[in-house]
Amino acid sequence: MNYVIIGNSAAAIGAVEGIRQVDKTNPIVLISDEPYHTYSRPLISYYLAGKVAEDKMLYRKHDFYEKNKVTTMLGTKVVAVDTGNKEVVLENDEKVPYDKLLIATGSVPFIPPMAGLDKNNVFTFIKMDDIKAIKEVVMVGNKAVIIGAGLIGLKAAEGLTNLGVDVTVVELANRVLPAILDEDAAGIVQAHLEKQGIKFELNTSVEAITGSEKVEGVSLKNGKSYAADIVVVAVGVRPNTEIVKDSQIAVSRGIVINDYCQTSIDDVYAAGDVTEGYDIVYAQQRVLPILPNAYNQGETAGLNMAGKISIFNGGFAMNSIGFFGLPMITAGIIKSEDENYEVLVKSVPEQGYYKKIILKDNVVVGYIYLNKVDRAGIVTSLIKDKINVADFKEVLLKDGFGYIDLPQELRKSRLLRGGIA
Amino acid sequence: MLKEGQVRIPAGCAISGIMNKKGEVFSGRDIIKSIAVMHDRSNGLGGGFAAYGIYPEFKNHYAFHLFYENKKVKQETEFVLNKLFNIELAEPIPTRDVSSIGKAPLIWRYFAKPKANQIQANETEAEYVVNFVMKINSELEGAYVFSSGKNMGTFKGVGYPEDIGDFYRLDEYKGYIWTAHGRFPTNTPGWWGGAHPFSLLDWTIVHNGEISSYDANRRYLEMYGYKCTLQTDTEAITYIFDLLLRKFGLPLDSAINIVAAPFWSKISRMNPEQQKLMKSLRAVFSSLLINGPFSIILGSTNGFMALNDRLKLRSLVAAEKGDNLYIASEESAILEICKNPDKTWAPRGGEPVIGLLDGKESLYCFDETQEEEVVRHSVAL
Amino acid sequence: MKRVYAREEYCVGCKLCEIHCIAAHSKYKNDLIKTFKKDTNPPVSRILVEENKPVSFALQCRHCDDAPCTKACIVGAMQKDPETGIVTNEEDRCVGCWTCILVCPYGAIQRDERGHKVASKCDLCSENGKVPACVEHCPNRALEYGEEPFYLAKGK
Amino acid sequence: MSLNYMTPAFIIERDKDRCIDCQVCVRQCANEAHKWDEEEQKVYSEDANCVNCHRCVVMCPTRALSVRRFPLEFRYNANWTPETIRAIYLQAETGGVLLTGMGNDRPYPIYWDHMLLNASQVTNPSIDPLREPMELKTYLGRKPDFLKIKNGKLLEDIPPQLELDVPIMFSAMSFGSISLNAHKSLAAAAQQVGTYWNTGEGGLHRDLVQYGDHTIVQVASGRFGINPDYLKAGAAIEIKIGQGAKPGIGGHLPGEKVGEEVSKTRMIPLGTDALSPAPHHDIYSIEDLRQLIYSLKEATEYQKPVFVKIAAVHNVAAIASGIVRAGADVVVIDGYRGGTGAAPLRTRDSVGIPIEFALAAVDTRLREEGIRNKASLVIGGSIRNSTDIVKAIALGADAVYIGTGALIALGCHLCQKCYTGKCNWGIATQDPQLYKRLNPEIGAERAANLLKAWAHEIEELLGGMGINALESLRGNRLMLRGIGLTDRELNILGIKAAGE
Repeated sequence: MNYVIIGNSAAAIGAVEGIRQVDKTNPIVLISDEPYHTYSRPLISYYLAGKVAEDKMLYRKHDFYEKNKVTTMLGTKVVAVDTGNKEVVLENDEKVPYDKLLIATGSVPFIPPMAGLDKNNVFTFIKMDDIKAIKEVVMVGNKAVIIGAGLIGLKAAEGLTNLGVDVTVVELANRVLPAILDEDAAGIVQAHLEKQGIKFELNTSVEAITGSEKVEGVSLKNGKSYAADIVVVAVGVRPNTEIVKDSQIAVSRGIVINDYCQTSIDDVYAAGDVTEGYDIVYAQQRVLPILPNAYNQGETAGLNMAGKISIFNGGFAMNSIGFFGLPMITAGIIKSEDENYEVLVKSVPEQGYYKKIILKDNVVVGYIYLNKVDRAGIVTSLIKDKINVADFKEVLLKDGFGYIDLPQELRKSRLLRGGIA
Repeated sequence: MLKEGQVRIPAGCAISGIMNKKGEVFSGRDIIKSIAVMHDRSNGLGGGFAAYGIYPEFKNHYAFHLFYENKKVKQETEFVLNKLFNIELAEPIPTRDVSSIGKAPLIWRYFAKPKANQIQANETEAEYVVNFVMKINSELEGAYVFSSGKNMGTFKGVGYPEDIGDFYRLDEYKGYIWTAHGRFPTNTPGWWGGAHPFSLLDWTIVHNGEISSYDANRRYLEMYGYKCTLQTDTEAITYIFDLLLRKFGLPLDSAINIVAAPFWSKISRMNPEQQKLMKSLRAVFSSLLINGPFSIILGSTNGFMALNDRLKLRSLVAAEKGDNLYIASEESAILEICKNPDKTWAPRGGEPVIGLLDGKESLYCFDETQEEEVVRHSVAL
Repeated sequence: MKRVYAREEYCVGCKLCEIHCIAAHSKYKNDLIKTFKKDTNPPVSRILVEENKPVSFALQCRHCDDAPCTKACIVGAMQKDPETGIVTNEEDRCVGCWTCILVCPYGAIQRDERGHKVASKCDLCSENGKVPACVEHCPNRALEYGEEPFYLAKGK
Repeated sequence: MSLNYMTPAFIIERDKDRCIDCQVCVRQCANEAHKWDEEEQKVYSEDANCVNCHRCVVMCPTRALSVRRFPLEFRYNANWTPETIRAIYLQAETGGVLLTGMGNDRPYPIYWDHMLLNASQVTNPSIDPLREPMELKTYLGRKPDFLKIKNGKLLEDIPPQLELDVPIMFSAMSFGSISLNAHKSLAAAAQQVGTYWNTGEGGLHRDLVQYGDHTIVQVASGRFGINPDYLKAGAAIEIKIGQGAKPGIGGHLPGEKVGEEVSKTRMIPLGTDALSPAPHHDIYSIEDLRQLIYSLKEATEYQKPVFVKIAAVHNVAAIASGIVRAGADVVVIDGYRGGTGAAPLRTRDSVGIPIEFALAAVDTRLREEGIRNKASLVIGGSIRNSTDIVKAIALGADAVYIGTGALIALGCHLCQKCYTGKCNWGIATQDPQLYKRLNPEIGAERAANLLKAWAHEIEELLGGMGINALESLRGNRLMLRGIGLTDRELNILGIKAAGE
């Protein structure tokens, strides 16, 4: 048995750990186009801001590959998967055979067409090398324009602000973090960020990046223009399906997988941002580029690859993030989509406090916690387990909502279980 | 100094017993020799004997043996005796001078039968006799009935037992059962009545030990009319057997299971039927458990029974030779009179040695117990 | 694995578990008086008494078999020891992103923002190697430490 | 408003060097004697609320607390003592009867402490209970005079008996006066040790039916919770005529203690006062008692021993004799130090006689009448330790009841405030916040431990006396000697003086 894993982030590591739970001996080959020991992708903004040193970026310890008997091919790019011959094709045309293959190639930045993208000092913000490149050029007093006010964009804005850069964020939507916050919460976050000196241009997009060889500014579709030394394009990501485009592996928006994280082709598995898995909140296949999802899928794939039948029931969007000391946790559906949704809200904007819970048919389907995020996981678990909350709906928003507020039977059945609730 | 009956005196002792199962009589010489071997187990402050089959010519009469402190009380006693009994013969018990024996009380015996018209309607003859004995012993200061059975007698006094035997000329009597007792009281005024055996009707008891259940036993017995005037263990034990065997009509083995009750742990291993019986015996007669060290020989017209406390805290040895059964505190006391026994053994705690005359089924030898008679014993509310 | 099980019927709400948890994890190891009087910034309790009178119980990390926090942790600091089953957070590496708080179904992970922000959670007093401090000091056996809940085990 | 003359009875001493302001005391005091000052972030005391139950002292993790008598002194007056004066202040304030809990606390002589036990020396060996079997088994019930036995078989069963592995039972305390957890503790302990607990007059909670074989169900004047199932659920039935703490007085469980469980168990409406009349209104004389005894026997097909419990009053011996003759299988005598959940103070402290005398008098009387084994004799009313038990049995008791002692084992600190329902130890309360403080597993262990410990001590004492079965001590008054007693007292107790 010969396992091949393409990728070196959460899904790939999850797969290694999944395989090794079952199979302690057969070889694992891990191929990644990045030359680094596995590192935590979400930490790159911390790295940029100098809050975390490079050696603390590791997602697993230095001896991880050795301990898990993984042969790594780092800095090696896979260009294709030949499912007929059961081998992957490398950039240098070498071929690596596999018995079981995992594709965990993650996502790539989505870069909308605009003029001037080719100028120097236009960056993306998802990889170590992106940060290293920014670090090369950034200086205190620089001006930066960030295109996109999503998680990546704002993390970049925070990181650059911490470096003394004057940051303007351009966002096509009407609010910051449109994917995870509603207008009210976004307003609170925006105000908080503005206090740190970040400027926002909402409801617009960049028409062109200006300058000669180097970036000098951006002009917006709303007619405004900003001077800029640095532009970061952070509009979003899309599954990195490049290597399978010529294969038989079914791809929709991402690589399509089932509950076993199998692709449409035998012995080929996929996990993480590259896939399109089941979203239990939306009850449909969706691309869910979040780390817990990637790890869980990777682990599930690993277990199945090693022969232990394992199911990942699906995930849903969930994020814990913070900017300048304002933590927020959100999950699932964060805005009522029609009259079938019930919305519970508690808001104290002046304290940056916001709590919102979305219900459908008395089941929690999403929430936003701003500032007081403690014990949010209990609500996450209510979503995941589809608990009917009709009997305790009124306490969901209570300060310190906890197990005491659950009906005794539900509480006991969860607390007495040793394992996961 | 307080004497027996006014105070409880702990005592250590030697006991010995011989019986012939065929009922053949033999001289008291053997029993004297046997008890003399255990001289050091007594201290000269009490000795005595019981003998069965010694008065064949008066075998249907009660043979009352009495001590009198003076003539006045003798007169008073004889007045009562005459009122209640027809006296066939009254005489001093023959004695010989023995230098080691000090001043003796007046010692008389009476062969008598109850006056039928004096017996109450609800009273058996035995009860009549017992009531008489209790009355004399508790009410007439200075008089003491120390033997009250038929064709048997006890002989006792202050002195070493072999000297007491000599004093009473027991070598001249012949009986088929002999028991003897040598006493080692820790503190005594040396009262003749306090010596052992203790006797009531045909029952005699010789006993070695000091029972720690005494007051529990006594207070129970007193509910049934017994008066423990001597405050001795021997007296209490005699009454216990009298109560259980004669009054309540219990089989001997049940009486033994009461006074030397099997431990609960042992009972729990018995079959359900036995368990039920044992539990009932222990529950109902819990106050008659004899606790603390004892070895006793309970003599009756039909035979004798030797018994140790259930922990066997006192020595007791038994032996058999032909028709003879021997029992003694020490084996030496048996070997002295029976050189080569067929069998010698040390009975376990609570395990009786029962010797019955051929043809007898029980030690109990009084009136036959009838069902309806048994009912009468219960105390009416 | 051995876990701490709370028995709400007997929780008296005294919070001695919290107090002893704090002391057990303070630099004055189990010395209550020093912990509370000298440590100007004592640790947060890793056990939480939830109370809604008359009901109360203490709750801490369940050390899930399939612990979601270990899978969600963005830096790999949260790990379950394959031998002991104990889930611990390597505080050196923790960056305080609170993803574990997002996924912990028990709400058993606390924010400790005394120094560099870290997630603080029950470690079953694994360094002491004996009964966890909360269990040891529960005055009413409302916390049981065992392979399974006491009364389930008893029912067998 | 007018001035309240009452001053605090106790003062709480808080060692500031040790107090860590953890508020455990605040959370544990149902009387609100400890409070949290939010502004100062400090714990402080309200001394006037303190009843000196020691809950805070025992719970305080740094041992920072102590409670003392409030140091305020009245001018010395041997006649008008502080207690007397305070009682008047309180009654002048409230116009009410003075209430109290637990037993008589007055400094009357304790006769147990004036009796000494014997031991074997030389003439009779003492017995080592670690080496030899030592039997404490006791049967309670009516004993026939003799048994009919034929061919080694018992021809007639003896009347029903309770089998006790230790001669100690838990006395009647109702569900209502004490908590369900207290009942559970006692019931489980009784089962574990092989003895009995008593429901008191409050019915048998459904959770406790499983302990029926070790339960004595009580029938008292209020008849709460009684039906045929209840009578049959127990191993024996106890008719309560009176109790030592309040002879001649009925009971009163205030409505606020009658929650759902109490209401169901007592079979009375939720929240109503449960009033037990002073007498049974169907027993105005001894022949009426006989009727009740036999009604209960009929109802249980003569399978259960019937106890009759009375308070030790002046004429107790004659009353006990009447009870035996009325058909009771067990007579229970409760002495004047017996505890209670609530009693008028003046009754508690001044009515009744010491159990030692009552016991001696009753045992003697029943023996004189030749009916001592017609009924067993159980006594209660402040049995404090194993020697009290040994002395009681030597005086003539078959077994003893313990109530206060059992509660102390469960945590009672004798603050005497049972009647307030705010027992901080979870015993004398129906407040769910409070009764859960008594974990019945712990309670059962502690109560069982107490019985086991006392049983071991009794075995030691018996062994010392050269006795290896408890029955040989029963009524064995020679094992007792009096010390510091008058001839009359010795005479009543039926014992000799030390040295005699």
